[in-house]
Amino acid sequence: MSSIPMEAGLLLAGILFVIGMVSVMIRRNVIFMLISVEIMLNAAGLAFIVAGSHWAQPDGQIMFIFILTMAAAEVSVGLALILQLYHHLKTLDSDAANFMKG
Amino acid sequence: MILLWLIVLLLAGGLLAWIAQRWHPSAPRWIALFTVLSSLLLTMLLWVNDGASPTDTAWLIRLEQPWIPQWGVGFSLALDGLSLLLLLLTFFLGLLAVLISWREIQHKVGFFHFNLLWVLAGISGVFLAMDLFLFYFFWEVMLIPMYFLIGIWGHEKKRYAAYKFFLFTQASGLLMLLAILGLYFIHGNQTGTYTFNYFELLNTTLAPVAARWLMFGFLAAFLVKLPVVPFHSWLPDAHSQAPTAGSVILAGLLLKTGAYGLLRFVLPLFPTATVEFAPWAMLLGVIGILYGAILAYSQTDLKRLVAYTSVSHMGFVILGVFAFNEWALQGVVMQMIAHGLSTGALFILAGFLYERLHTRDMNKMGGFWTTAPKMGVMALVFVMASLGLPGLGNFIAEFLTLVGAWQANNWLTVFATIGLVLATAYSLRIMQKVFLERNLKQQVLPDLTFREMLIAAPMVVLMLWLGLYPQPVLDLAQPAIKQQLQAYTPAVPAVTSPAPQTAFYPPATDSTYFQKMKGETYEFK
Amino acid sequence: MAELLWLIPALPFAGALLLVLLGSRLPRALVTTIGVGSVGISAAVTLLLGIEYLSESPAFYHQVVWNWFNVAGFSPSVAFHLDALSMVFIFVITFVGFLIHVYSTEYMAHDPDYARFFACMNLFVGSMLVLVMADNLLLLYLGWEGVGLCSYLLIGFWYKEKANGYAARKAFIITRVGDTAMAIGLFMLFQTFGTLHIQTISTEAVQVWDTDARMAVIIAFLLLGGAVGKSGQLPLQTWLPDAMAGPTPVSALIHAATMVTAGVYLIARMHVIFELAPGAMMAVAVIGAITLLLAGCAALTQYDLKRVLAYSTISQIGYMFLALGVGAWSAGVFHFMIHAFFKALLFLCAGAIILALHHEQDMRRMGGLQKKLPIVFWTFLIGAASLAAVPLVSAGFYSKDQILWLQLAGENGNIWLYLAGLLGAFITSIYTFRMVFLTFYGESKTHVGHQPTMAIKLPLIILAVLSLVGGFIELPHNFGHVVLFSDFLSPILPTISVVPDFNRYEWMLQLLAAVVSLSGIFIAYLIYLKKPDLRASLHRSETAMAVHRFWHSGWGFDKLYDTLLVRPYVFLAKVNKDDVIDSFYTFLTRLAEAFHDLFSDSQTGLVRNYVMGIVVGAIMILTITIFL
Amino acid sequence: MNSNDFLHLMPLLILTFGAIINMLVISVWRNHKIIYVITALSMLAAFGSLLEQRTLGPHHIDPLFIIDGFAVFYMGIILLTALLISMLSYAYFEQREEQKEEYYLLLILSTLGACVLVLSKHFASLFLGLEILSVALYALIAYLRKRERSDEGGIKYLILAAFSSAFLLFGMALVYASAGTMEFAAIATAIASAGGLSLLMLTGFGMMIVGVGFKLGVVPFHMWTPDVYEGAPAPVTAFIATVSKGGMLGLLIRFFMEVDGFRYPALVLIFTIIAVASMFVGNLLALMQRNVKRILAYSSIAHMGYLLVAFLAGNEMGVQAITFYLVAYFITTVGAFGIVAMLSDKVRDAELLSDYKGLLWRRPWTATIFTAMLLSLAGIPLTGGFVGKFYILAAGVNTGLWLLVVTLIINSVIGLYYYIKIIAVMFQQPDAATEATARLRPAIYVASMGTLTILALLLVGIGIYPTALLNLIATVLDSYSTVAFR
Amino acid sequence: MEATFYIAGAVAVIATLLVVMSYNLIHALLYLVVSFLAVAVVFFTLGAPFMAALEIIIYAGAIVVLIIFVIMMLNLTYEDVQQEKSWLKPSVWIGPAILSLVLLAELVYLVVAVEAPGTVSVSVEAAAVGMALYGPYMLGVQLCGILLMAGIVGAYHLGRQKKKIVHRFLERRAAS
Repeated sequence: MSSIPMEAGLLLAGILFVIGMVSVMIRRNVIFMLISVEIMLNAAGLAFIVAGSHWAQPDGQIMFIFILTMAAAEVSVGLALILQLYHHLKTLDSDAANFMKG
Repeated sequence: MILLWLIVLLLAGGLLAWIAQRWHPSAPRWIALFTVLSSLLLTMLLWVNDGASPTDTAWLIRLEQPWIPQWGVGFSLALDGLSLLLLLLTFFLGLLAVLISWREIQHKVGFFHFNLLWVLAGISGVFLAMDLFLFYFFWEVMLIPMYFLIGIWGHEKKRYAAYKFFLFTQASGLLMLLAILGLYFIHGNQTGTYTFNYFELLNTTLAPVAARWLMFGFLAAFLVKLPVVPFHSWLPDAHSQAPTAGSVILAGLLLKTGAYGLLRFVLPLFPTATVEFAPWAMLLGVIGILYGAILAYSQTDLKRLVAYTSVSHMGFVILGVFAFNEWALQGVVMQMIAHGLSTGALFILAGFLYERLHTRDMNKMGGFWTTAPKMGVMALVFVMASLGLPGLGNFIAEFLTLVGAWQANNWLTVFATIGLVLATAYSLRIMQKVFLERNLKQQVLPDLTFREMLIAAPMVVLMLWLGLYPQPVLDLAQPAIKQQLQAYTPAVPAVTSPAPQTAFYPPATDSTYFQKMKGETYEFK
Repeated sequence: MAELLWLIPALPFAGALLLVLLGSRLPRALVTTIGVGSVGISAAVTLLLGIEYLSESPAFYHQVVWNWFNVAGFSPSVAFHLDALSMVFIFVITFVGFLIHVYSTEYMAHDPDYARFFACMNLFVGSMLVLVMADNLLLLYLGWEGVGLCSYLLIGFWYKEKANGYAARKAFIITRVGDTAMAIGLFMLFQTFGTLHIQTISTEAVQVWDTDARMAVIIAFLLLGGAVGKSGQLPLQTWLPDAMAGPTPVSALIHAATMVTAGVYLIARMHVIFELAPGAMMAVAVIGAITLLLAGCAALTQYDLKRVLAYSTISQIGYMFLALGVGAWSAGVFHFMIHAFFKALLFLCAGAIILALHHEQDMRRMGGLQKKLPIVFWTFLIGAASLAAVPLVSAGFYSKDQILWLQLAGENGNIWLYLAGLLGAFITSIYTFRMVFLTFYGESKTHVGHQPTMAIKLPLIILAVLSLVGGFIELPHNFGHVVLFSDFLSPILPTISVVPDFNRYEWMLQLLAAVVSLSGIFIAYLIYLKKPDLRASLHRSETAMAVHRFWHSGWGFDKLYDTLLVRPYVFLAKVNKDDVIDSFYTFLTRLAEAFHDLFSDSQTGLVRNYVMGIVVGAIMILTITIFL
Repeated sequence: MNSNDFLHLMPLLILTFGAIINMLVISVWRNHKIIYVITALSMLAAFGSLLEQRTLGPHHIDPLFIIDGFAVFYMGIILLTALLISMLSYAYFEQREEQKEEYYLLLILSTLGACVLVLSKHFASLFLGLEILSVALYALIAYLRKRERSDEGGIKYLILAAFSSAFLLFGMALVYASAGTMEFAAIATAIASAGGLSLLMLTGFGMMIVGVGFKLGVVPFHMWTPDVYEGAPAPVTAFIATVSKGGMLGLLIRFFMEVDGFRYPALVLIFTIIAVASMFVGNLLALMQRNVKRILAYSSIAHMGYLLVAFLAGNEMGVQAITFYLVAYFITTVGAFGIVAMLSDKVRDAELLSDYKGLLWRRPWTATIFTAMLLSLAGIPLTGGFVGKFYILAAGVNTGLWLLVVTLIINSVIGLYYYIKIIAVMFQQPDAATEATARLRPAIYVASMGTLTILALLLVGIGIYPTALLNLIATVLDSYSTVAFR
Repeated sequence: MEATFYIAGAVAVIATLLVVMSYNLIHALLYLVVSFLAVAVVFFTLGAPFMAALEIIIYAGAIVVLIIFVIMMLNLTYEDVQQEKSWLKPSVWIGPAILSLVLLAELVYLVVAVEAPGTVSVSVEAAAVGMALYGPYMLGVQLCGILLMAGIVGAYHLGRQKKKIVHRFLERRAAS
């Protein structure tokens, strides 16, 4: 159909990935962190799609589906945990959860 | 098989002693006593039966059992004169250690004797193992119970001392393990058979560089154990903090494993590398002799003082080992035994004093001769042994070592000999501070009891025996030593020039080794 | 009889062993019996052997008791060798030793450690006998160190006094310095000959070495080191004066008659080596000369009776060294024997005085004892005469004269050595009679408590007689020409050849010696008895007092060694008490702990930081992939 | 899919089946004991089905799975460890009020994930296995909901694991982009045909290492370990330390061997740095630590470093060394955490050093077992840890990895310090007050003591007579492994 | 088509940046939806229309909605937005941003440095995906099921609530 260079796709994925990464690092709100991780996973999925379309194989897309599944499972457990944490700490501040260190 | 049973006996005795505490508080003592005594008797039996009949090899008994065949590890034990001597020493001192703890150790008696017996088992294993893997195995096995002995029943800084001891020996031991592995692979690549067997590995030919590094690996373990000066710092702490039995075993036996390792492994395995390294090793020995002596002189803690004397005395061992001749090596063997006895005795003495005074500080002692003359006499003998008085075992050892060392290196021997003067200084200090002078605090020191005499008197007798008639010991060790030295003996046997005989002089058993040339020193190749 | 050789040292050893084991439980009488008896029997055996030796006159007796050990051809035996030289020594040791033992029974009568004393004394006698009878140098070394040990034990006998212990340690350590040199000498001997058997070495040395061979010289010097240490010669003499801390019989036996002359014995015994090393011989003589002068001067200034005698001993051994140094072997040994008699006598007398004066040793508080202790006075006088070499009547005159004469007339003679000896003789007679005058004349200052009884008197008298007549076995050839003693020794020790030109001057020299000796006595008489003003004026002179103090301190050797060796050593030891090397390992642990703290701080417990850690890791990995 | 495939996947099927039954039973009747029995039985059955596999030989289920000797052995140890952990968990959870039943469900699921990991030969199965393991672990770590630390550990692990999974995925995508396939063997062929690693591929590998390194808990991806170890319930900690890491390691070995990563200096360098850093950082972190769980966490970092030494040795010997070491390490870790679990009370886990003061005199047998475990971790003879460490050293020496080997030795010494520190604490005089009050029910106590005793005996057994295990490893791994050795 | 890719890509990047930078959770989520939609467009341009649909349905639909539910449960207020603002100080984000830029630079370098590969972009139809999914990847799908089961069981266990959560703001107000 079209000729989009693979680098462009991978670059886009890379940029999204890095943005998500920054976000994980700078955010203290746990939900934001979770969202950022989703961005990163999405970026990885994008990379798979790019690669898959490059090789004209369905495998990339299948990996994306798996990633999707995993993201869903992860988000559900993650949110449950966040609720639990909020229950204990009355805050979403991840820095507050540092009983364990050293 | 008897060798295996010897070790098993000790291990089993240890377990039994531990369990036996449930039955009766002093049951462990009796079990331990009985176990060690029977080991001693068994070994003596070995001496009587096998020691007297010299065969063509130096080995009296050998045992080979497969253990981990995949790696070429065998459970191989062997006994030669050297091992036999050290076993005798082990069990003798072990016996004393049991006796000495009779009253000193009052809590956790069972566990104490368990550890004691397992240390002895480990040490026996070290002296018997003829498979490098097994050797390393025992080498490590003896550390743990020793660690417990120091760490549980020691004095005030016991934990620090126990850590230090364990870390030093373990670190050095691992380096040896590395060298063992290197040797294993080099030998395997050469011959195609991968084995840890000592006898097989003896046939390895090594490139000079490899030999050097492997030798350093082995030396690391042995020099730390010995200990040689820059690596000695674990010893004063461990010795002074350990309970008396622990100190006796540490000084009397554990240090000897280092010397034994040098004789058994370093010399025959790396004949070229050792010759290269010999001057440095001897230098280390001399530094040890002098440095240990100076430190010993300054100590006020009696056990610490004695510990540093060990550093000094063990300097003679490395000096002698790296002289590569029979005199020196015989001296080293004698030194191992004599030092085991004399230093053990001094520690026992310190133990007696500690039991009475609850201090090891010599500044708080003095003038005990008046109330405890027997102890004084014993102490005198021990102290004199420590300073190398002729007539006692240490003299023979030191003299032979020095005679041998002289053939190898004159100047270093001169400095080593100066060590004798320093030895006098620190040894007499013990007498002076503890037994002489005025008893300022008016402490009444009970004299030795019967049990204590039973411990001390045999040591005196043995020391005198070693000093006046050491021939049995020397004979026993001789074939073994010859064997260790094989690689160093010049290929062509020295020309036998009969010593000039005069009518009445005793037959010249004296050396035929020497080329008697005017003003020319004999150089050892 | 030769089979009984081993008994001579064995008996005292057995005595010592018995006393150590049972000492405290035995009654005093039994202790006395064992202690004195063992030496007595030993002396008797010696006597029998001596008679047999004289009648049979073999080269030597030899007995192997057992083979000590054998290592690769190095096989010293516990074996005894008895020849004329040893004979002289064991005779002196057993007999003088016996007398002193007898004397001690009274001297030490009230000491609580009576048994210990005799145990040590017996041990000493045994060791000393081993020393002189050993057929190899290693056994000799055993005896050598054994006597050192006994010396240590006996100097520090009254151990409660800190100073005594200090003196004992000093003696042991300083002599050990010499022993170390000797030990190295033994290594070299062994290296060369493959044996330490004395006779073998003696016969082979001449074959192996030329005169002045480097090895021979070095060995000779090293042996000399041992001799110097044991015999209290320069520079290792400082222990001997302090050794007077021991009981007086000990001083008499060990630090006058026997042990300190072990050096003389060693040099005489190894004379073959020394003859091959003229340099070392010269050194022996020079050391002897200097020592005899220095010690003489020091003796002049001492107040402690025993210290005077101690310095005098050093000085007299200096004479023996002088003799040995010029090759006058038998003269040296002769002087040893005579010296043993009179010095033991003097010490025993001093002991009697000290005992009488309640352990007062300061001569300034003595005086006027001539009347109160007549026997002691007369015997002391005889001893003093012998020491001062009063011509004709005293044995000391003959022995010392022989030495002086051979300094000039001997083939290695040297006028400077002679003059030193002569000056020494002069000083000797001054301090000897200073002692006599201060102690026995003048007014009495201290109450006399204890009158000597038979056990003290008898040894004194016997020794006095010997000090008088002992000299007659060896008389100068212009004066009776008796050469019994040198003849006796001649198979063992080479006789010295005399430059014939000197023979006609011999009587002049003897006269000179006599005059010097007598003038010394006269001067002492003037200063210490006749003209107290003279003494007082000396005391007022600043220079004289400075010299006095300097001499009194034994030429400052103690101080010198103290600042040069002892203090630095002790300082070094104290500074390094906690072992600098240990601090390196402590540093390692500190380092590990510091790293632990560092890493531990990185574990903040904050997820953000952990994420950052992962990112850093990722960057690291990508960087590596880029650059590699 | 044919019946043969099913036969080979039997362990996984059994586990799935067990999980489903558990779920059904829970919905009908919540009973701790029954659930426990079902779990243990299903694990046992799964393990039993493995024994059958021995005779079957390597089997490919394209494209996702491979069942060969290597996989079987690793599955075997994973299953056995999981079984042991479930046995210890029973005692642990019995005294806690939390709903216990889901725990076993999750345990089975994550075990299943670990099994999938070691079976996989494709990125998809790798990823799925990893995620099953992880997702179940999130819940397991935070299982004790009343405990703040448990939650904290869970959320930390979740965010970090997802984060690192993203890296892994991105890396896989890059590799895929470069190679055009996600099968390990095909990737190897692609590399071979391309005549080397393209930069893109290398980048992909690099990013995958982040994900793998995180699971293994090696420096610098190690920071989660102490917190999660501390926060998680003791049996779960044991699970993380053993099953989770073991599964990942098995996968790493397979993948690396397949693509022969040792040929690429960049990868070797990366792993070398990671290994050295892990050993030092792990041990130094543990050095003065006073919390036993954290000590064990830090020590696990170091142990992963040790394992990487053998991994880098890379040949057959290296793999066998890793395998042996893993077995010893599994036994030791399970034993150690088992003891922690056993000494824990309702309120908190026994994790402070002071909890162990005088243990040798209070509970001699427990303390002896713990001592054996610690000595094994330290690599002292008479224990399996020694033989394992010896093997690793041998592998390292054989390949000539001197830097790594020397680092290992230095670190063994550092490590020794904190292990014997714990031992030293155990033989101090106990305070009178520290006597444990609440005791387990006798039956449970005996059961867990029995488990621990068996573990200790096993440990000493392979320490003294390792021949049998060595043989087993050699035959299982060699006879029908498809893992290609250099 | 190419232009669509680049425009959609730019939108995705910008929207994602806004997600990162916004203080309000809900706003951020909305931007996230935008980002997901943009990525879906990218998928479409890359010839994966089925995936584009899934992206919208699951990511933008399910997951984001799930998060919004939770946010609603937590009852966040203006105060939280302020707090979020205070947390996002430059001192907080500069370090990570630099790190990320380094990483990005490296990634860009590594990706671009690749020797130019073919730039074909063939549409892989849903059917092909389905065939693969239920062919070779069948077991993978099963594993997905197990994965979801783990997720559900975990979420169920952790999410069970016995007590009503009271927001600390309300708590404080009640206290005063």
